[in-house]
Amino acid sequence: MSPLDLLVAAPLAFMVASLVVGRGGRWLILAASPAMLALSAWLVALPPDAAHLVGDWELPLGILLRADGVARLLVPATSLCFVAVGLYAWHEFSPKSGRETARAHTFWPLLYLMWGGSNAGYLTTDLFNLYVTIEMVSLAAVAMAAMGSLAAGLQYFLIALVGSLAYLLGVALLAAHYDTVDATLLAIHARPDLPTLLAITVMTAGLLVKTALFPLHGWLPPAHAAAPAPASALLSAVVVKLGFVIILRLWFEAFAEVVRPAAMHLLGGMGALAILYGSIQAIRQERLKSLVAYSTVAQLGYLFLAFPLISNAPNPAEPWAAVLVHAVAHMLAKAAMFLAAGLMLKAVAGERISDLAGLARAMPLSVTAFALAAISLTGLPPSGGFTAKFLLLHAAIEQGSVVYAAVLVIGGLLGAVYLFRPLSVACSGSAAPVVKAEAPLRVAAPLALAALAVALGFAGMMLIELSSLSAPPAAAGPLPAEPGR
Amino acid sequence: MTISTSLGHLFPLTGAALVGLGLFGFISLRHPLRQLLAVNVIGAGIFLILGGLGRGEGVTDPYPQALVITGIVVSVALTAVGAAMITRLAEERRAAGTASDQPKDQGP
Amino acid sequence: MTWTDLAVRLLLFLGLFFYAAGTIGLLRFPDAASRLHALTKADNVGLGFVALAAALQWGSVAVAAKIAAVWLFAILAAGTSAQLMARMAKQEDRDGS
Amino acid sequence: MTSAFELILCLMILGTACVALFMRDFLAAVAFFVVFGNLMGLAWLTLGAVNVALAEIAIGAGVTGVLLVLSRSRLLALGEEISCGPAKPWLRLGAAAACSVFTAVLAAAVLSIAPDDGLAPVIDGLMPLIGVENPVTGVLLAFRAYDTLLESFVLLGALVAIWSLAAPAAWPRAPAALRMTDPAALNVAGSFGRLLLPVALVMAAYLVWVGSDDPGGAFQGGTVLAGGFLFAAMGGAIGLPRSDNSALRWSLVAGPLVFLAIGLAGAALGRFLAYPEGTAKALIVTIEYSLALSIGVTLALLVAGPPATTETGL
Repeated sequence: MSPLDLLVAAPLAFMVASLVVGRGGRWLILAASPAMLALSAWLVALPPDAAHLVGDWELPLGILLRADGVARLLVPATSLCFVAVGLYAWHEFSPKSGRETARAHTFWPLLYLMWGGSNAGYLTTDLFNLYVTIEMVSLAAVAMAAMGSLAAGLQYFLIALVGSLAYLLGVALLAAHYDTVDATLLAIHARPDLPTLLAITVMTAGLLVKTALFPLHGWLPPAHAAAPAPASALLSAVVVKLGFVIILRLWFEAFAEVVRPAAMHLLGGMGALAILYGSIQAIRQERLKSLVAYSTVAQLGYLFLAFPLISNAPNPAEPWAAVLVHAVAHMLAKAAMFLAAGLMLKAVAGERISDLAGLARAMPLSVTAFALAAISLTGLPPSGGFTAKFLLLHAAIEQGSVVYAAVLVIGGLLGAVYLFRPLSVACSGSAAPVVKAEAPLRVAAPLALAALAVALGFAGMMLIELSSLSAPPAAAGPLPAEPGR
Repeated sequence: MTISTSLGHLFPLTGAALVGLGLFGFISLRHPLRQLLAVNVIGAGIFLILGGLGRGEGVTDPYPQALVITGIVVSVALTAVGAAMITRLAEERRAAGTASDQPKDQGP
Repeated sequence: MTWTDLAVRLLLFLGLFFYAAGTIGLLRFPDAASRLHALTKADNVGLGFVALAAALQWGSVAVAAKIAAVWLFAILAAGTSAQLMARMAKQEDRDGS
Repeated sequence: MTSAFELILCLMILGTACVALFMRDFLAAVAFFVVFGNLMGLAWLTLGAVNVALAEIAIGAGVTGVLLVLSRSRLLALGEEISCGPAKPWLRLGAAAACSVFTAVLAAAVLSIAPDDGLAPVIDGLMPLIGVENPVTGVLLAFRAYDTLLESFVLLGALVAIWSLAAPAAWPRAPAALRMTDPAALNVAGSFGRLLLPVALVMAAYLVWVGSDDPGGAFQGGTVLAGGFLFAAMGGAIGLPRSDNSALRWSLVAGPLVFLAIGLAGAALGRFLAYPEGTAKALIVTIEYSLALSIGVTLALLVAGPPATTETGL
């Protein structure tokens, strides 16, 4: 037994169980949460080179599972998000006054499908296997988005479909060209010829659509803003990360020798534009959930801004750690923010930011959760977001990339502007609106996630150590990268 | 390029043309059900590229064959979800239309 | 060329002839009922000849039995769908007039 | 001779695809799509990929075609036109130009890859270890069984996703009935459906059984089963089950569950999804039968759609 298998098998088993149990399906989260957190901890504690072939079938035919730094950081973070969302959703997706709804019933198997799919995606090195995991995650994501707005869900579905086909086309070209689709083997064999370059291009384009990098972000704000709060949290925190991680695998592992610096700057430039555009759009939003959704567009930009910084760095381990810490911090903070926003909007029965007036007095814990998440998202110390953005800024200044450094600073300022607004409204006014008390579990879930996002800053060293398990080799010299101490 | 090598590429080239054709259909067609059909044409093209390039002396490599079968099953599952979403959306629009006679728009 | 080969070719030719006739009927006949008539009847005979040719070519009783089963089901399916389509066409005529 | 046939086949594939995409009448378009799928199946036969040909014709052409026709008639019943709706001319022109360039690049990339069966020798070398003869089954259920396991959950997840779309009042009822409304038509379809269902059962079992050594397998067998279910439902020979029916739930999860359990048993003995020596064939056949059952039921319900309040048929 190994957590590499169980982290995928367990959620799928819970999916089956929730379908068979029927009405009581929501109770399973109480068993799934500790089990998955324990498995995630086991994964982190595995020896550094832990990897094995499924069924012991050798490459190039078989499928390799591996616990690299990316997986060791993102799998536990994903599990934390799912646990918090699951506990939060426990009340929301339950039979209402004795009657069960389709939504309350199907949310649980979809949650487990998404959980198993994203874990499978982080752990495998096989590009075709990744295609299947992408579809597992997308399928659940589309269904969850459609719970809010069917129109936005359909738009998301069609775009995600073309994105996965573009990815599949790339996989087909690679499979025909190299007779393998394993990233570790492609890293050895890949040549910069037309089929390979075309494959990288279409795969990256397809994944960028799914990750909603500006200017391919159009589908994200409507879908993420309209969905029920737990679904929004999963969509914004977990789903978009899988596409990003696969791009990371393609560009820095499988095709590290093939990708040109100009392409890195193209992605970096798109990331920079995403930060500016997403932030400005977020400032202009009147509705709270749209603001948070546009903040996702902006925050995803940081992940791609890091690409040229990693490839140019004399010591890539530092920006590499930064991008992974940012992914983890954003995951926790964004999930917390959507959950807290869901509670706040439900309490005031509105959706506009102006509806929140005086809420800080009525629901101090939820507003605190929102504020803590905002601290991490804007990158204020001592949060995880701060660690990530500081490392990125450091790398940008070290390399003399004035533009990227400027975007990082401006993005932080704009982030402060758009996140300060709902908080200042919530703290304004003298009269506290009367709101119904929420179940403690629902209040605790976002608070815990947001607190974790902030506390990540204290665990910076540990995260950087973990990320170095899969850092790309230094561009400048043949020496393997050392974690930035 | 001799005639024989270009004929060896006949099926994958047809697949490439199908991908282009389907992509054009997806962009230029407005109705989602037609777009869904276009997506299926793109998928068939990709599978033909993959399978056609796995053609050896006499037999076709079982490895791409297995990938294609997996792909076909995934694509029918997605097509079914898409078709269900399209019909449900039409039902909702109809229900909203009888109530307010306005198409439902939930964008921000 | 052996006698079997000759027979197979003859049967294939006959099958194709009936298929062609069915297709021409489908294109040329004026209304739904006669089109269906051309399509199902001629094509089923055509398929029968092609199936016979295939069975002869293979020369095994087991394969011939399978081919016969295929032919039988093709006829059943064609008959059923023709019935359903004819009813639909009739319905539409009634609705139209 | 052979190449002339292949050339004509490819031209017909492209032609039918064009018609299917751009024909004004959507029903005719779907008819051409089904023809397109069958021609694709012929192409796979020409390539010697009988397994894929079966899957393409049954799933790619058959199930997808039924899905599209059914969606069309449901949309028409709701008064929605499935317009050909050409977008603005400049968009069309731009799209045509962009797609032509993309196709040219893709074609160039395809031409620079030499067709070969690179992994066939590797697979041939491994086949004796698992005791089945069909190499495609070997790849699907042994060497890359992990893909297939996850894929079976994609299929299950698709059905759950469709269920999640059900209107609040409809849960957990059965999907909108597929039975024909015209009594005479129902009679015709019913007698065929009653005949076909048992045949489909036998046929599915046969396809799965031969699948270990000859072309066939769980997906092909499952699709035949789904076809039998669907036709019987259209003819009113069987009704569609409610979504909370526990027998239905068990038959939906049977395949994925057995697959997962065997995989985990392998993990307990050594490696996830590894088959202990000598048991491979028995385990593969067990997985295939349970998968075929689940695939058949799942595909039929995927076509039927989400639970509905209305009882109207076709």
